[in-house]
Amino acid sequence: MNNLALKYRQDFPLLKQEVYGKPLVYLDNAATSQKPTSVLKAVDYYYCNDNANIHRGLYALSERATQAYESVRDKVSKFIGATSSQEIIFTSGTTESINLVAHSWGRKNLSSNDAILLTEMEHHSNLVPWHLLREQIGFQIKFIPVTAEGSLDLSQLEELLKNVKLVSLNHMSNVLGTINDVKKVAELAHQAGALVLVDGAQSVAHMPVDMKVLDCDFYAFSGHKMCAPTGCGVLWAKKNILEEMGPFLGGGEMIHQVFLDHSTYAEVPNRFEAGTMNIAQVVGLGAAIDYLSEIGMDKIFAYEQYLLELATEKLQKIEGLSIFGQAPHKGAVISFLLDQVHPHDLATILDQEGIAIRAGHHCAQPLMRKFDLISTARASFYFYNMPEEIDVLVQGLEKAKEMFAYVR
Amino acid sequence: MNNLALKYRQDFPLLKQEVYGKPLVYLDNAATSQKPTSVLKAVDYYYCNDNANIHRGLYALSERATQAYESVRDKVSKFIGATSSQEIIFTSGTTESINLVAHSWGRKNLSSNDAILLTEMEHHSNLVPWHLLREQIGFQIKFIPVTAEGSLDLSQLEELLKNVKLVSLNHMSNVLGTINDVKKVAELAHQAGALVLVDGAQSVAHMPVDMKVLDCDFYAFSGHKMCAPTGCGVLWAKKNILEEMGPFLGGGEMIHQVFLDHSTYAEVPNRFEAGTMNIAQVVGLGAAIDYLSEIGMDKIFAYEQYLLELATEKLQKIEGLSIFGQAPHKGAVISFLLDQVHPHDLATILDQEGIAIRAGHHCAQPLMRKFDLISTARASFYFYNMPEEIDVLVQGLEKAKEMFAYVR
Amino acid sequence: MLDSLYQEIILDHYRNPRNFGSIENPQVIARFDNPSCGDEIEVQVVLNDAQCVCEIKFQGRGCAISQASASMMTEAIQGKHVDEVKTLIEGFQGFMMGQDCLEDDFDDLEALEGVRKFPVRIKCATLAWTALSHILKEVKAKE
Amino acid sequence: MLDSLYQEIILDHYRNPRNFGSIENPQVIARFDNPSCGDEIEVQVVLNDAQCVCEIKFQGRGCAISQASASMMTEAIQGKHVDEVKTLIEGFQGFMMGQDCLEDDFDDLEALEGVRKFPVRIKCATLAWTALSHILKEVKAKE
Ligand SMILES: Cc1ncc(COP(=O)(O)O)c(C=O)c1O
Ligand SMILES: Cc1ncc(COP(=O)(O)O)c(C=O)c1O
Repeated sequence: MNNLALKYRQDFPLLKQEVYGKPLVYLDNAATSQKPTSVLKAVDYYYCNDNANIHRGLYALSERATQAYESVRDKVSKFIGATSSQEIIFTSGTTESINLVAHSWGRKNLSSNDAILLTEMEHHSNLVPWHLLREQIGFQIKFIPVTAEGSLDLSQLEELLKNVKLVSLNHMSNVLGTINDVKKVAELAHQAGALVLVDGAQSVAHMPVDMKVLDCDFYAFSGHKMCAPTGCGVLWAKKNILEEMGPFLGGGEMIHQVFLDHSTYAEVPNRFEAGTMNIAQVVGLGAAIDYLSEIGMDKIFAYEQYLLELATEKLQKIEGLSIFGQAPHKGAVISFLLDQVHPHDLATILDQEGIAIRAGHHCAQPLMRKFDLISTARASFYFYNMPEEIDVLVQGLEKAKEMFAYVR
Repeated sequence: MNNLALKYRQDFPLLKQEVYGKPLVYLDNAATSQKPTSVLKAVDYYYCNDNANIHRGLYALSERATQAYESVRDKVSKFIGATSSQEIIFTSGTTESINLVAHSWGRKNLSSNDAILLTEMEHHSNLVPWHLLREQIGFQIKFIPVTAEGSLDLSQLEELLKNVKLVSLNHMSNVLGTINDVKKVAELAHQAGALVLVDGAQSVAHMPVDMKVLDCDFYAFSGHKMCAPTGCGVLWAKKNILEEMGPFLGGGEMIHQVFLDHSTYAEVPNRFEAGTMNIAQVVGLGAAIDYLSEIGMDKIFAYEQYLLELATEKLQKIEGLSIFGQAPHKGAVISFLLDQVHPHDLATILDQEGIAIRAGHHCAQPLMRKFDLISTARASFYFYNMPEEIDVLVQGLEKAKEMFAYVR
Repeated sequence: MLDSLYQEIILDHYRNPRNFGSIENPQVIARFDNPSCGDEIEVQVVLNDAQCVCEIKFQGRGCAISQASASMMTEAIQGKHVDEVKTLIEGFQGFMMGQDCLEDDFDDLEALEGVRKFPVRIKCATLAWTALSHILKEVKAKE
Repeated sequence: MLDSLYQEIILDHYRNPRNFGSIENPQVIARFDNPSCGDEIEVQVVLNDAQCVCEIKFQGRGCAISQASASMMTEAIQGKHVDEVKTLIEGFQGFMMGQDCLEDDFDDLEALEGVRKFPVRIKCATLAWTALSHILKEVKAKE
């Protein structure tokens, strides 16, 4: 196995620090990723050289800023295999991307007789926007069930798809690690006349994705989980669908003409980008895509699969530890429970060892409730994690076990 | 006059560049501001030391990130004289802030029998969100007229306020430079039972503002116009009003509990901050506030008034030049027309001299239309602009006049 | 630092929580959860005619800190008049915020001092106390 | 660089636009605006039975580049068959994008070569041409 961390870890200044005198072991990558120097430099370069408001400026700076921003549309388009860069809409993140679809597509296309289909493993970002919209227009929300091992139960999918206008599901679960068969869901959904929105928050950062292969209709993801700055994200959608959608936020740049009492709107994609955009963050996203592409998403996926296997094997050996999420096709996210040690206590104890893991409901309360859990501990990996860090984690877990040894 | 540029200009790396071999003269500050080193460093420091997802992390990094983010809420609160930091909601910018009010307050409180009152000088960001909302729930939109000199005509305000539930107006016009008497409008509006939203995109960066003095109900502004990164902004609102408002975007962090088929929502301000926020940009906003506060907003305002006077005087001496916007109380924004030279041609010619001005409708088409204009040229100043740059502008304008001398 | 957080006495309360469960005929019940982690606690109380706590129980799921703090709390307020309870709640909340004025009544609770060095865990320690303060409010409202 | 943009011939067309105004009985009209600046242009055309342009006028407001380009365009297509017009439009658009294949018909239009060095101004130069291409589409649709 090609140890990517050996080569690339040094690009991440934050990872060099110590916490409580111990080297930082950052295992909360499903929450957010760290940033390589090249991304920080690209943002800095932008601010120190090209910063200006875009699109309407008739001077050199503004031209350069516009060029810097728009060129990232092309980069994103190529990175995810879109048909055209006009299918790329910049947003503040996955959450805004999904809300955009709910407002602009949902409000127009859903009515009280329709249903949408989600899954039991969705992140709150793919639940709450639909709850909010339903309060206003009242449609049915159905759910693809999750099996005991943590996969989607697609056996009843055709039945479930009745009356459904939209299926919205995550590509990879941030709790279970499960990688869902989005292509198959899209096929069946399309046969039933439904569109498909994929929450790619956890996937784009960790594996190659290709819109032409997946053949979904909307795809949402965040920059901050894929080495890019906070405050940026993407909504991809098929152009013909975007063209039929009304605006989301109103403001500058998304208009064609504004009168006192009404407005007409710009073409796609500008129609969906209101006001001064997150220009520098988009520039950073471009640099992140360059960085990841140079490593190769296939290599990243393969290396993380290796880390996942290794970690799973080692964790499973710890007595009293149970892994939540055992789907056959998984990304490098491991949720687990340690007998008698509450996940919060565990996180605090590990923190003292320099190890950053997450403990909680991971913004997926319905999934937790289904399995009668309130919280789990979660270790999630990125390509800059070293196999040795898994050993540090194991030692930390053993220590926690010891501390709580005689409990109850 | 205390020449602030002498002392502070050096803090802005971008301003040191040349354009077409001439020193850059950046006069498009109403579009966006440049960034001082301290802001860039704060963002960099955050990414290299504290970067993590906030609020839910039980480890050192996440605690530091949360602390870095939340401490800016206090800074903003003090900077604008809010009563409590819980009245500060972070957004992606003025545009999103206004859209938030339209969605969360407007949808709940406006119906087809109500009216809202805007002004003829609003930016598209304070027009289009209301157009979009009205398409859905149908209320009346009325306008405070603009006088020939470019002030608000408040003589009929009491009459206009009939039936009005919300007055929404900018504090300072990005076209005319007019600083509106928001305090007076708020007084009369409150007497008539209406709330007041102030678009502070142009004001917060250039003058001291105090929510307790203005006594409006909502105040919206952008980071990028006040030395902070792109992709961040603020909505301030009185706490009792926020508490009555439903959520805007749905997602992680803004919830209390999520069930498969419904959700309950977090307290203010978290209820309005969905998903992973623009953490690093908010940190940068904090550094920008520190930077501006150290200079002193009163000093910035005074120095810019000096620049405004000087520029107005010198521009008015140019034959064939007319200034659009002659209100007695103005910020340092000058829109103008030069006989026989179209603003676009002017901008291109000035660009060749290293001078960045804006030409166009400035996202205020209704205002332009009222005065039978399609576009104007606009020079807008910030505290880092030098008096000498006004002379360079004047020379550039003379050159443009010469080039177009014999036209028509 | 960890040792000061997970003192033996805290782990003991976590292992063997006192007054855990529910009262057959509770007079006042308050449920409270920590939205950032989902942990929840329910406190049940019976007061006598003199407005003194004559029975108190708690149940719920949570970390060692929240469970131990709840357990210690039930012991600390047993038999106390509601006014004393109010003082104790305020005292505890102040204690968590860094004040060192400790009353005699604190007993085991002093062991929670270590939590103060873990700001994100303070919410865990105060969870049961917040529920208790809701109970007091309800009692006051009924008066 | 500026001199190549604002050549005397361009300023001349801007000063004295040819075929400016409106036709009494226009056959086809197309209006087009540049949303990024608000400039707008209207082109009116009358074709004869042989599908040749026998009258063309334009009006609107805009910068020197858009007005001069429109003025030159009206001269260049005068009398031309719609198929030739189509070729000319494509030729001009290609020219703006950097192609150097110039047809003889370009005449004054060549003076717009300087615009190519100012990418943000290319939209100004092509404004009238886009309106004209809408006219062709309408003519085709009517056939
Ligand atoms: C008066 C006014 N309102 C609103 C805005 C919109 O601000 P933003 O584009 O940062 O959302 C601007 C700036 O362009 C403005 O000048
Ligand atoms: C599966 C999934 N969906 C959506 C989100 C929301 O992404 P963001 O917070 O960047 O908007 C996340 C990340 O937290 C996630 O893991």
